[in-house]
Amino acid sequence: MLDVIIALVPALLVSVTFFGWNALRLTLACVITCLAAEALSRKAMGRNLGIDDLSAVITGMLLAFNLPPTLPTWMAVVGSVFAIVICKQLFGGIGYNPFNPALAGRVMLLISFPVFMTRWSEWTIPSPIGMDAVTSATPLGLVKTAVTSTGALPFTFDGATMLQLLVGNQNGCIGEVSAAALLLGGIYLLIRRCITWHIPVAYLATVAIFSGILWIHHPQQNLPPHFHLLSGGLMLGAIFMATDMVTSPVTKRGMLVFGGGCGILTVLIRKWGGYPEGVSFAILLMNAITPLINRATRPRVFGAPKGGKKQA
Amino acid sequence: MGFIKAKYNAPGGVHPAYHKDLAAEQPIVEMPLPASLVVSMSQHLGKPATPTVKKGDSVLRGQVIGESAGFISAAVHAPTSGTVKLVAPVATAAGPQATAITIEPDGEDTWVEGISPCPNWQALGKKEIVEKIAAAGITGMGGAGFPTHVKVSPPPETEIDTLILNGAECEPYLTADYRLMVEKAAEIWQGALIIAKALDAKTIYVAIEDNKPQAIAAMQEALPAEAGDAQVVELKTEYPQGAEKQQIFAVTGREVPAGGLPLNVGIVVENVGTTLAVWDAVVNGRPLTERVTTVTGGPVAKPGNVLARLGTTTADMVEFCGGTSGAVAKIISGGPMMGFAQADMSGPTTKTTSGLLLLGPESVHAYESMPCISCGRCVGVCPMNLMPNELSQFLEAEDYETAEEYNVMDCIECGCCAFECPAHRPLVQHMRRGKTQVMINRRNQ
Amino acid sequence: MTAVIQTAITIGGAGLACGGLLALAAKFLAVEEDPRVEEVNEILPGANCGGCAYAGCAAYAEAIVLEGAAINLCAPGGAEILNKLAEATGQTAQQAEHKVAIVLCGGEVEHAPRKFDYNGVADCQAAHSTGGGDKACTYGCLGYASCARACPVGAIEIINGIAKVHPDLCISCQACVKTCPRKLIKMVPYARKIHVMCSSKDKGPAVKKACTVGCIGCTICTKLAEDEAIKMEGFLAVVDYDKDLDNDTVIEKCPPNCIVRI
Amino acid sequence: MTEYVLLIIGAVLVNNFVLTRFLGICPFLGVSKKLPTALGMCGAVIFVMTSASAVTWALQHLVLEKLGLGYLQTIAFILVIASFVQLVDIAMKKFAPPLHAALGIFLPLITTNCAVLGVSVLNVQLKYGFLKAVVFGFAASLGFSLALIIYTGLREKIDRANPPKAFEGVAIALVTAGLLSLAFMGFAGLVK
Repeated sequence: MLDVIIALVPALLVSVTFFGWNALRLTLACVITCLAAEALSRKAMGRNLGIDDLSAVITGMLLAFNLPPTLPTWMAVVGSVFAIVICKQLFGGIGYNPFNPALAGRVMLLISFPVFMTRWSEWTIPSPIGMDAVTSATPLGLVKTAVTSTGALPFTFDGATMLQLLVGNQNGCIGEVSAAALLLGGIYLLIRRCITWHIPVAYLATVAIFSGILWIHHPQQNLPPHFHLLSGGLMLGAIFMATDMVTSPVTKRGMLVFGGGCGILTVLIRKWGGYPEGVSFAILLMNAITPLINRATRPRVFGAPKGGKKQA
Repeated sequence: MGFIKAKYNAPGGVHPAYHKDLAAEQPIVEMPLPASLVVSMSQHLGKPATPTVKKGDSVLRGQVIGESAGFISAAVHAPTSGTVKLVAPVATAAGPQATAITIEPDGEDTWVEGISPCPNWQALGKKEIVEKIAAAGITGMGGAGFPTHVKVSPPPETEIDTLILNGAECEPYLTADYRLMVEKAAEIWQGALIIAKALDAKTIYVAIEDNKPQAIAAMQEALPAEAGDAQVVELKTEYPQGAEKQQIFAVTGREVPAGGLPLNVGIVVENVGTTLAVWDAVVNGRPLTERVTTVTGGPVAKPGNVLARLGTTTADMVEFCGGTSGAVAKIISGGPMMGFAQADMSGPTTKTTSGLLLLGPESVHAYESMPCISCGRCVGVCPMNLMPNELSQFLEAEDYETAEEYNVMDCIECGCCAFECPAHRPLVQHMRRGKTQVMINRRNQ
Repeated sequence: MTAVIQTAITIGGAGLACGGLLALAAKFLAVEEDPRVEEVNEILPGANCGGCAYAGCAAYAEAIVLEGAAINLCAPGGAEILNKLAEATGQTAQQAEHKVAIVLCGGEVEHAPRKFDYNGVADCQAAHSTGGGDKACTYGCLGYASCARACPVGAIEIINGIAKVHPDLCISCQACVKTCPRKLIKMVPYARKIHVMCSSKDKGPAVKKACTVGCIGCTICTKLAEDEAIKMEGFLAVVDYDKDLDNDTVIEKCPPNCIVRI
Repeated sequence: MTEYVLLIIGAVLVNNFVLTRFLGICPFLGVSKKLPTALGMCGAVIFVMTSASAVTWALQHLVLEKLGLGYLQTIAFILVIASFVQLVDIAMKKFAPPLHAALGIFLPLITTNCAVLGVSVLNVQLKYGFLKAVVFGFAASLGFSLALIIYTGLREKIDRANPPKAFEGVAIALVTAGLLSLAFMGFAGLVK
C-alpha cells in the first residue's frame, strides 16, 4: 500500500504547484477524515483498528485528487466520510467492498453538489492565432457545451495544448491535471508489481480506438484520440482507480474485459452522456459487473475437458 | 543419450527458498538400533493394518506384525527382532490416532526365515512380482503412501504404456531421494525394470529437477541397455513439479482428467525410493523395514540423510544427528510445504516420512489473517488452475455447495496459494476443511 | 345508471374472459399432486430445521403421506402439531419425549491444557483434523463454536473454552449433534438434571494428564447411584437416561467432580 | 427505426425501471440470491411485462376510452396482469418445476409488482401508439433484467462480506442497490 502512496506523490506535487494551498487543504482534509472515519467505525463495530494498512490514506488521497480545487473543505469531509463509512466499512472493511470507495465518494459529491463540483479556476488556451482565450471550464466541459450548442469544436487541439495537458497547465480536479505525473506513478507501480499492465493498457487502448473511430468518422465534431487520452480523469482513473484489486477482476482475461468495458463506457458518456467526464461512472459500473466477469472468466481447471464445462 | 529436457510445464507453481544445501552433500548414514521402535499400523493410504501380535510376544525382523485389512491396505513388518512392549493407539503424523506396536529391540537383528532372494527376477511373471511386492508391504514413499501392489496391478481393461520415476523432490529442505539417486542409481533402474515388467509399460522416464545435476548424471550413467529407449527428463525447478498430475503433464504433455487417476491416461508414477524398495523386495526378498529420511533444519546440529528403521521416534533421529543446537519453534514431519506440524518429538517415522524438519523461532511466524483483497496472486500460482481466493471466501462463509461447484475437490493441497498469499490467509486449511465437508455432505445425501 | 351497468359489463366481461383463459390453461397444463401432502405441509411449522432427518417440512410431509413416516419426529412442533398430524393421517399420537442437546465435556480452559498453539481456521472440524486437535485430551470439546454457529436458535454458547447448551432454548433439531466432529453432543431427556461431563475413553492416568475434571473410571458413582443409573463403558462412567437419577451424593463423592447438575 | 432504438436505450439505461424509477424493488431484492433463479425471474418478467403492456394498451384505448371508463384503468390493468401471471405460474409448474419451486412466492408476487403496473400506466400517460407501447414494455423488462443480473452478481459477493450485526442481510443489500443506482446515474442525459 505504501508503494501506491509513493506513486501518487508526483501528481500531488504537480497539483500543489498549479493549485497551491487549495490542493494541500483538500488532500489533508480528505486523508485525515478518512483515517478518523475508519478508526471510529472500526471501534463502533468492535473490530481491530486496522488503519495501519494505509488503505484509508490511499482512499483519502485518491478522493482528493478527484475534487475541483475550489471545493469547500466541509464537502471534502462529507465525501470522505461517505466513501469510508458507507462504501467500505459497512461491508466489513477492506476486501469486502464491491465499489471503489474514492470513486463512489466523488460520484456522490458530483450528484449532490453539482455546482461546486464543476466550478474551476481560470486557465488560458494558447490558440494558434496568438489571442489566448481565458476560460474557466475544463477542456472536456468546453467541448461538451460547445458541441451540444454550436456543433463546432471550441479549440483546435495542436502541439501546444497537448503539451499543456501533458504537463498539467489546465483546469480540472487537483490530481488529474498532469498526465505525465500520473504516468510516472503508473510506471513505478508496474515496476513494484502492485498492479499488472492489463487494466490500464486495455482501458487506454479502448478509449483511443473508440474515440479514434469517432474522430475519423466526424473530425469536426470529435477531438483526436490523444486528446481523450490526456484529458479529464482518464489517466488517474485507468492507473489508480480501475486497478484497485478489491473491486476489479482477478484473472488476466477478466482484467482485459474490465479495461475494455471501462473504455467503451467512458467514451460513450463523454460523447453522448449528460456529464462531460465519464471515467468515474464507467469504473463504478464495471465494478458492479466485476463479480459476473470473475464468474465468466474462470480459468479452465487443469484436467477439465477442453472447451467443455469448467469442472470435470 | 537417454536425456531430454521437459517440453511442457504445468500451470502456476512457486519458488520457495530450497535450503537443500543443508543436507544435500551428506551421504546416507545408517543409524544404529534405537532403544525402542513404535511401529504404527497406519503407515499407508487406506485401512490401517490389523495387529497380529500382542504384548509380550517376541518377534523377528521382517515378521508380519500387521496384516493388510482390505484391498487398499498394506502389511506391516517388524523392523527388527525383539519383544512387543505395548499395543496402544498413538497419534500419526497427520493427527488421528492409530494402533501402534512398541517393540524393544534385542540387538541381534535376526531375520525371520523364509526370506527368499531371487537374483534373476526376469524369470518371474507379472503375478509373482505383484505378490512379492504385496508380501513386502511396499507403499509409496514420496508422502502419500498409496500401497504399491495396488498401483502396480491396474484394472485389466486399462492399458499402461509409460512408467515415470518421480525424482523431482520439489519440497524444500528434503534431499533423501536425491541421495538415493546419486548412491543407488543402478538398483533404482533394476526396480524400474521390475515395475515396468509388472505394468507392461514400454517407455520409462525418470523426472528430475534441474537443480539436481549430480542425480541426473548418476541416473543417466547407470541407464541399463535393457531399459530400451528410457530417458532421464530434466524438469524446470519449480514447486510442485513432484505432484503426480503436474509431472505427467511436464514429462508427456498428457493431462489427467480432473477427478481422474493417472492410469486413465496410461501412466503410472512411482517415487524413486519406492522403486528401490521394490528392487530390495523382489531381488533380495526383504520386506520394507527401513527407509532414508532427511533430518534437517536450522536447530539440527548435524543435518543429514539417515537410513533408519521404521518406527524410530523423531527424538532418537534428531539425537543421532547431534541433537538440537538452539531453540526449536516448529517440528514438521515431511517438508515445509506439505508436511504436518508435530506437537512434540515423540512421533514415530513411518514408510511415508520423507523428512523431519526442525525450524528455529526466527523462521516461524504466527500471522493474524486479513480479509482477501482479491489480488489474484493465488490464482496465478495454483497448479490446478483453481480460484483459491473465491474458494476460501466461500468456505469462510461455510457455503460448501458453491465451493464444490468451484472444484474444491480438485485441490491437491500443495500449499502454493497459502505460500503466495500476502494477507496470510489459511487457504490450504480452508480447502482441506471444504473437501472434508463436501465428502461428508456427499455421504449424507 | 348506465355508467354503473357499463362498468359492471366491462370489468365483468374482462374478468370472465381471463377466468375462461385460466380455466383452459389449468386443464391442459394440469400437474397431478396429492392434495393430502399439501394439507400435512400446512400443519408442519415450516422451520425446515431437519430435526425429523428429512430435507425440510415439505419433504417430511411427502414422507408422511406417501411413505408412511412416523408422525412424532417433528420435535419443534411439540404436542399440538402431533395431535393435528394424528387427525389428518388417522394414526394414533404417542407423545415423543422432549429431549434437549448437551455437550458431554467439562474440560474448560483452566482444567484442560492445550498441547500446541493452533493458529488456523476457527472451526472445530478444521482444528480436529489439524494434528488431532490442539487440546491435550483427544476426546474433549475444542471450543471453536461450530455447534453454536450451526444452531438455528442460538441456544449454544462458548463459556471459557467449551460449548454449553441452554436447555430451555433448545428445539431438539439435532443440527449441533451432526456438526460436532468429536460427537460429544447427546440428546438427553429434558427432565434429567445430573450428567457425567466427560466422554474420554482413556484410562485414569492418561485422563489425569489431559484434564483435571475428566472421568478417571474410579467407579464410585456407579456404586452410589441407585439401580445402576450410572454404568461403566470401558473406563468411562455413562449415565443411563432411562432411569431417574436424582441424588446429590454422587456429585459430591466424584473425586475429579466430573458429575454436575445442570 | 432509430426512434425505437433510442426508446430502448432510454428505458434500459437512462431511466432504468429499478435503478432510476425505483419500481419492482421487492422481486429485485428477493430473487437476487442465486443467478439461475434470477434468470428464471427475468424470463417471467419479460413475458408478463411485454404481453401486459400490449393487452393493457388495447384495453385502455379500444375499450375504456371508447366507453369513457378511463377511471377504471387501475382495476382493469391489475386484472389483466394477474391473469397473465397466473398463466405463467401454471405453465412454469408444468414445464419447469424446479424453477417454479426456486422462485416460490416471488412468481405470484409479479402480480402486485409495481414495475409491471408502472409500465402499463406509463404507456397510457405518455400516449404511446400500440407498437411503441409494446416496445417500451419489452425495453422496461430488459432494463429490469439487466439490473437484476448485475445485482445478483453483486449479492453473491456481498453475501460473503461480514457487515456489522445490524447491517447483515437485507440492510447491506439495500446499501449495495443504492450504490448501484448511484453508478447508473452516469447514463443520465444519454438520450434526449
